[in-house]
Amino acid sequence: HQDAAAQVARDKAILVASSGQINTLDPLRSDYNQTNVPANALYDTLVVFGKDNNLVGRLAESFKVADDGKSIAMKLRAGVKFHDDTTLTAKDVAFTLDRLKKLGVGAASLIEGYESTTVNGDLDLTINLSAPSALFLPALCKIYIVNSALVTANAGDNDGQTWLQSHDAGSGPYTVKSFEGQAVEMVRFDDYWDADPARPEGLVLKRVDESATKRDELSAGNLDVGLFLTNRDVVALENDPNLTASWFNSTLQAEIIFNTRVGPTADPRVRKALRLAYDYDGGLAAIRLGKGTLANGALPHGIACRPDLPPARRNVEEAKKLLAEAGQTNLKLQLSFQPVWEQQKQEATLFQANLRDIGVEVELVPIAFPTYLASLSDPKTIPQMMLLEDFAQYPDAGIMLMKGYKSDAIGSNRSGYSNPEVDKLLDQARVTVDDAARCDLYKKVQEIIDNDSVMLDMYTLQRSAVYRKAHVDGVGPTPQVTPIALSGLRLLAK
Amino acid sequence: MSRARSYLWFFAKRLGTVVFALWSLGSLVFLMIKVIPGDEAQIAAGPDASPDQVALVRQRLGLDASVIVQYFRFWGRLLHGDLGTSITTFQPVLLDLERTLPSTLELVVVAMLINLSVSIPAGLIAAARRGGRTDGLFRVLAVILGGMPAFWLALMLQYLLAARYRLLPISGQNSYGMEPPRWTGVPTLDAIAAGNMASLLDALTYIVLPAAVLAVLYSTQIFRALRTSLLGVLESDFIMAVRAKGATERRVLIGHAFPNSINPVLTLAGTQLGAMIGAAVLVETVFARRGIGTYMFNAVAQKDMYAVLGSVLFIGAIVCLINLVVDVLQIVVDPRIRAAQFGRS
Amino acid sequence: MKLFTLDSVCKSFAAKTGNPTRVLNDVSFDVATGETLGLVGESGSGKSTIAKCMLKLLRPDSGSVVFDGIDVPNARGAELSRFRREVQLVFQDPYGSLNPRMTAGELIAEGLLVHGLEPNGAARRRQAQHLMGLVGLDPDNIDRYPNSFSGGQRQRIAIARALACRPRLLVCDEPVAALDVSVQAQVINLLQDMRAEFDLTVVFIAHDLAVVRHLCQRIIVLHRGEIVEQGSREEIFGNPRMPYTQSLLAAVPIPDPVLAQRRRTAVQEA
Amino acid sequence: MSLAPAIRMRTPRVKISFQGACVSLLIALLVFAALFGPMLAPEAIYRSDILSSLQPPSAAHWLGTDDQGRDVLWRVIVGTRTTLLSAIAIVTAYSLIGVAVATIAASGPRWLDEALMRVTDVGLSLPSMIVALGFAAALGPSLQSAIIAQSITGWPITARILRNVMHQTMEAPFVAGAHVIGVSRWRLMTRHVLPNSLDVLIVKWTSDIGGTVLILSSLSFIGVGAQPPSTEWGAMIAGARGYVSTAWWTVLAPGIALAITSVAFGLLGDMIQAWRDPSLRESR
Amino acid sequence: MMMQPNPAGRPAPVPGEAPLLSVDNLCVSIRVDDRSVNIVDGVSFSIRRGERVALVGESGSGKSVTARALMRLERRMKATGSIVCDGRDILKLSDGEMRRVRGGTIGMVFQDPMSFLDPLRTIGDQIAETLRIRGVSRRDAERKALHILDELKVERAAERLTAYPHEFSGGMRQRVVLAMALIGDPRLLIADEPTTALDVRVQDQVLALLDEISRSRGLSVLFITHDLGIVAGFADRVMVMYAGSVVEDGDVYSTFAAPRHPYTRGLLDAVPRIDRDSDRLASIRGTPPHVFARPQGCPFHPRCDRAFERCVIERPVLRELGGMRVACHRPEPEAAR
Ligand SMILES: Nc1ncnc2c1ncn2[C@@H]1O[C@H](COP(=O)(O)OP(=O)(O)OP(=O)(O)O)[C@@H](O)[C@H]1O
Ligand SMILES: Nc1ncnc2c1ncn2[C@@H]1O[C@H](COP(=O)(O)OP(=O)(O)OP(=O)(O)O)[C@@H](O)[C@H]1O
Ligand SMILES: [Mg+2]
Ligand SMILES: [Mg+2]
Repeated sequence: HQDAAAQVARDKAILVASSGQINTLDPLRSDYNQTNVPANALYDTLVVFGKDNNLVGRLAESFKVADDGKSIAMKLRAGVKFHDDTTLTAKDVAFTLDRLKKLGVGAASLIEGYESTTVNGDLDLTINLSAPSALFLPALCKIYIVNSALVTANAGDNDGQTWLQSHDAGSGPYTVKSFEGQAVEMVRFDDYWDADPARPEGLVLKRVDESATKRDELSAGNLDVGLFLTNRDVVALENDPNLTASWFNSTLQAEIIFNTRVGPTADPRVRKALRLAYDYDGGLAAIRLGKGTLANGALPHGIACRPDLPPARRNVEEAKKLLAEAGQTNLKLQLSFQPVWEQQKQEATLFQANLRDIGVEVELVPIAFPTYLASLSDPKTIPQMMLLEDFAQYPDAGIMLMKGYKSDAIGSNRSGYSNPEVDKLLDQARVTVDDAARCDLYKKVQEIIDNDSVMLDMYTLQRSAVYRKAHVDGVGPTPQVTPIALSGLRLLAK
Repeated sequence: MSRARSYLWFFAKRLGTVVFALWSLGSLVFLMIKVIPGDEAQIAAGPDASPDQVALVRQRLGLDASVIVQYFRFWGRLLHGDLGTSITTFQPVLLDLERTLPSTLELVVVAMLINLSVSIPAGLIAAARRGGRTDGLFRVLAVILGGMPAFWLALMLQYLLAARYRLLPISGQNSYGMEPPRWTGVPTLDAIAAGNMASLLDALTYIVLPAAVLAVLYSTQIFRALRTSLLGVLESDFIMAVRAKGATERRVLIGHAFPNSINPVLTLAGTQLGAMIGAAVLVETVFARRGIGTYMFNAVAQKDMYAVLGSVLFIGAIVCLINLVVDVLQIVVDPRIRAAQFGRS
Repeated sequence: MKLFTLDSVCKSFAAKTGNPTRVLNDVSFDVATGETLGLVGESGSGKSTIAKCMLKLLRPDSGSVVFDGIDVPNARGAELSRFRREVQLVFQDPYGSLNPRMTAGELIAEGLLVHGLEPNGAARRRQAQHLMGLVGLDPDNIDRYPNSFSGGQRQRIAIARALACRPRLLVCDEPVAALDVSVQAQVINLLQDMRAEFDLTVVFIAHDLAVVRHLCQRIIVLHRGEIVEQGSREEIFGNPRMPYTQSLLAAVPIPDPVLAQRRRTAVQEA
Repeated sequence: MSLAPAIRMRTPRVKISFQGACVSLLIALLVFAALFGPMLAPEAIYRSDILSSLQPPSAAHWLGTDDQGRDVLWRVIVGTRTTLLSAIAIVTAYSLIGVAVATIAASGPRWLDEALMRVTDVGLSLPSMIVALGFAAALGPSLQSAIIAQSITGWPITARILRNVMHQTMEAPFVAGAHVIGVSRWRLMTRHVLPNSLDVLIVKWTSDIGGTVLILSSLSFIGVGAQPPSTEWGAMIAGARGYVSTAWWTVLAPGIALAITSVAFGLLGDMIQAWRDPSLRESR
Repeated sequence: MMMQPNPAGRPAPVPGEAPLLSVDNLCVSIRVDDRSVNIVDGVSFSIRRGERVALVGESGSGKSVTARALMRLERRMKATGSIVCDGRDILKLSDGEMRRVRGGTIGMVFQDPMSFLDPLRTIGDQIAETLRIRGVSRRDAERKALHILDELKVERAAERLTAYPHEFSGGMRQRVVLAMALIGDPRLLIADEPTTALDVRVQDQVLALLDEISRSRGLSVLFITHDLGIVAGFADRVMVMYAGSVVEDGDVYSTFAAPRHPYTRGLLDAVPRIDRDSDRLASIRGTPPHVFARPQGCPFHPRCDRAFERCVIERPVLRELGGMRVACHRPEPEAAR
């Protein structure tokens, strides 16, 4: 009978397998995808991006940016309950933002410029900024509101980071039952303000790194949803009658970032030549199995405010000519990559072969992500070329450009790119409240960047999810959660 | 010297060795971590953090102090039983270990049980039939299995037994809904504690393949050591004396040869336990089990210094403990060692 | 003339547990030039320990060991070198006492080499062959390794090796104990011949009293690290004074059934 | 005890001949592959040809192609050099360290011996895999750092074993004999003690190569050793891991090569041991 | 057969009584390189009830192998011929029956008592084991063990039962080994150099003990040694072995007085004597041959001063000669008596 009971529970649950270590459930770390995915099921945000990449309220019933751009007035939804049955108020919002500012880690980097929150009433508040910023409001889509009373009660000596690592203080549709690093087990919160009985009673997010294992578990029926499978495995599973393999557009972009400061890649002509060497179509077809769109510009498809640039193309002759012009013969370069990512490894090898065609020898240098991050603090230590998959925290051109290309964004400006003109345009955009005008500035910046060949943008990738046809519904991403939003999952009625 | 005092002296000496070992270990790892390129503060602050934020974090983690100061702080905390706090999970490392280690220990202990329950009978049979066909077969098997890369074997068996023929689960540690209430964090133990047979069976189906794969290499080693040791002992004079009393071969083997051969096997099994904890990472990655291997691997990858230090020290302590137990066992088994350590009994 | 003097030598070994055990207790004796001194005692009585102290293989806890004016425990440099040349040792175990990875020739000539007595390799080899002939080995076997020789032959190699440097004193620690009777007789005879040939002073350690009686002019009886009795062969065997010596002698079996029977009846009557 | 050596040597020769022939053949093949494989291999195995990836075994590619379209058989053959050379380098390096430590410990004063052995204890008390993981991470994940890590972690066992053997040897009467003859300390250690203690090391050196090959590939497998696109076997298996069910040849081939190598060297070690140590032979 | 007066008061031989042990043409061989080598090469002898026979010979002559063959303890060797003990042919017994003979009909004492005791078991355990194997209860077996240690004059025997071998001195250990052999009440005791590892004084005690016990129990003893002194004091009869065969067999008095085989003669002359001075020892030249290199013809001929052509070609058989048995083509002259 225990087996039977277990089977019943299993039928009412959805098991999701994802990749990578989940360090913490503390929504503070929503900048890491491994945390953002479960946090999205446990917490709510004030605003979210809607269908057309426009911001809509979630916990916020309404919001309005002041004309000077220095404050935002907000009214909260009434009757939202936290999991411990207390009601969400403006105090909780203030607490959440203050905590982030105080700790200064993780998602705090998204809301730079936050000054304070004025609580005007239970559901009424004003957020004050130190300077006008067009970047602030969209960032709120990644700020999960925590239960101030609960976190205060469990603050410990680090503002609740220890406690929140394995507990939740949210108002989301699920609440944490257990968390062991390799798996988060969640149960449905029945008092959720947006309750839906079709949500599964149990929701498990497991870490299974190996794509093949996920593939086998899915075919065996042990998993309901599989994320981060290699494209090859997903395509293989498309034939399984019990499974559905879905592809979603995303903001994930595969790219090779050049060091624009030192070495041969400091020369734009060399960078341009390298860009002309890669076999974009071959890579997309053979490695990504066609699941993506060739890149045209620095920012991934699916983001607003992109100029209409021509997609990158391979042109060996032109590349050789450019190299000759730059006086670079017998060029030897290093390409850093993270060998843990199967497909990136293949791309690295492919690029190596492509460059041989234009007479450039490439040494492949495996690198661990922390080492890479550390190298960014000084342009001189940035790898000559780094192969990465990068994605937008949320689909806003401003934040990506600001972090990625401004000369003072040390640490996140991964090419060491420094262009006064770009800096000026971006500063201007920051204080431009008018959306259209800001958009034009962003487009201009992107054109400059593309012309400078700061990176080799390969393609914007599709993300996939494979799930059990007869069991699961509602599999899909939202702009702030990829590859899928757990909160959207539903059980299919039998 | 009195008996009690020599016992005390024995343990004091062993303890001294253990402390020295742990100290050098900790210092070594500390040094190593400091050599690793990569900035802990940057990782703690997040990939998009601004330089100011990173500096703030650096200060809060005490990473702005000189290495020497950090070193002493580290030991100071350690003496208070604090292994430090992970910079990625914000958990006390001890807590993280408490979550991950039991699972590894379960794997290792089950593997050791499989190891011994296969290798010892095989060793005894081979020695009893030395030169015979069974002996030859066992030896060939031992050679071949001993050369198998564990991770490769794990992959192949996982594919064949689990993915292809679905005889065993593919990965993980429990089926959904079968988890026993968490008490020790060891599924099998917890199931036993909860008196839940179904859950125990479930946990066993999950552990048997990983443990068996982990056991293979080590059981061939024990088999060979036991066989060699037994053959040596069986050649020795006192065995002839036992035969001259009219003892059966069974009695000779089990009653006399085996106890006299156990010493090298004990020592080997002791070192193996330590090595198995290390090798568990291979099996854990293939079977997607939680465990100290994966934890350490992550910690190293994220330059989570205290997590690495803590795990290494903890594993070191466990290994030292195992060595101590092996020492004590040898003393229990062999009256000569007993006499050498504690004088006449 | 006194060649070797031991005076009040004491030696203890640290036991793993408990107090150190005293193995030599105030042992004093001299070895006169040209004599053959026998050292007898039961197993564990300290015979080998004395030999080791004499050869600077062990350092006595107290007391002095002097060889021909050399303070043995503290000798170094040229003095030590002379000591090492002039005092040699033959061991009991013919199997363990020869380095299995050196040929007979290398073994025998090693002393000549390390003391620089014969820098020329060919000459060394000739001398080794000469010595082999002297101790009754076939010089053609010079390039064979020890494990292809029998026990008695190895003991001959060991003796040749000891004699290579023309020592003045030879310490033999039970050199025949491991050998068969027939071979034992050969080695004893060889030792006697060599003693004459090389004009050696010999300290002969044994527990076989019959061999000692046969070989030694003066005998020291040891018991538990102390000298019980010492005297000439005639004194010890003809008229032992100490009860210990008497009991020792009485226990030695005599290969003559009639005498043995007579002795047994005497004991039964007593 | 007093068996003549002549007989001892004759006894086992017949017994091992078949096994011996197999092992010799295997070792010869491996050495050949390591020496000449990279020279004979087609250049194509170093570059990716995505379009012909994962082809099953055929006349053109006897063991099929991998995910980058490279010939698996050739990669396995070329990998012999990487794997074998690394393993030999590692074992040699730590054996040398071990010999040095053991010699110093055995010939030096007591306190030094004691201190060195305590340090060795520490080295022994940590699973080498864990240390290797740390070291490899410290120096960045690469074949070189895996080699360095293993060289550094391997020596304690060698040092301990050798030191114990040397101590035993030093107890042997022939050492005292050499001492009495006036042999210098240096000659004593190098001519008398070491040669009579090294047997165990030669055996260990050989059989350790097999074990080291396994550890090295394990490290590569979990991503801290050789990195793709290196032809190291463990890295090849790691890279092919996802294709166990769809393209079995990519995983099977390097795995079998690994197993064969470690078995061959293990057996070679056994043979040398049996040859050098008569006590292990059938007739005692 | 001419008999000496029986000074020790041993039971006189009963004429016509079947010997306790009779060995006929015993060969023990071992396979080396697919070739079979005889280590023991056609040995025949018998032992009467209550008789003590000494087996002497140089190292490697095959004494121990013979002794073990009597108990079928050499597992890798093949024995042919016949060994009839107490009416049963040992070589034809099943393994189960053989186990009953071991420790039951025949007891065995070994040379090095330390290496012949299991270091991990208490003395009491090991002595009692002989009986425990035969189904005797633990209590009874231990009582019997205690009794036998008392008989062997072990002081504080009760305490000693719980001690381990390493806590005993050499002489004590040898008594324990003796007790192990005697507790099963054997008819024949095979003692393989039981005193070689002991000091003379302890040897003396152990021999006296053995003498006393064998007499009181009427035991037959096969005593292996290479010490001719012990033979003279202990045995009724002596057999001399050389290179795997018995070369001389006779009662101690006649043999010691006038050995007929040159080898025996040589042995006796080579022994230095405690009771008289000698200038130079007579020695036998050469060394005993290795088992695998035994010469053709008489195995002793390369070392023999009396050898002539026939010795090189023909191997002498053991033949009756003046009340003794000798295997020599040209025996030493009989004693003029
Ligand atoms: N290195 C040592 N450490 C501890 N005890 C020792 C050591 N060497 C000798 N002894 C002890 O000293 C005592 C005397 O030993 P020694 O070897 O001198 O005796 P011996 O008279 O030569 O005996 P044997 O006749 O057996 O050779 C013995 O009890 C022995 O156990
Ligand atoms: N298991 C064996 N394998 C090969 N040869 C053996 C074996 N056992 C004994 N021998 C050989 O058989 C010969 C006779 O051995 P045995 O032990 O009977 O001699 P022994 O007369 O008892 O000598 P010792 O006086 O040394 O005890 C020896 O040369 C020995 O090397
Ligand atoms: Mg001695
Ligand atoms: Mg014998």
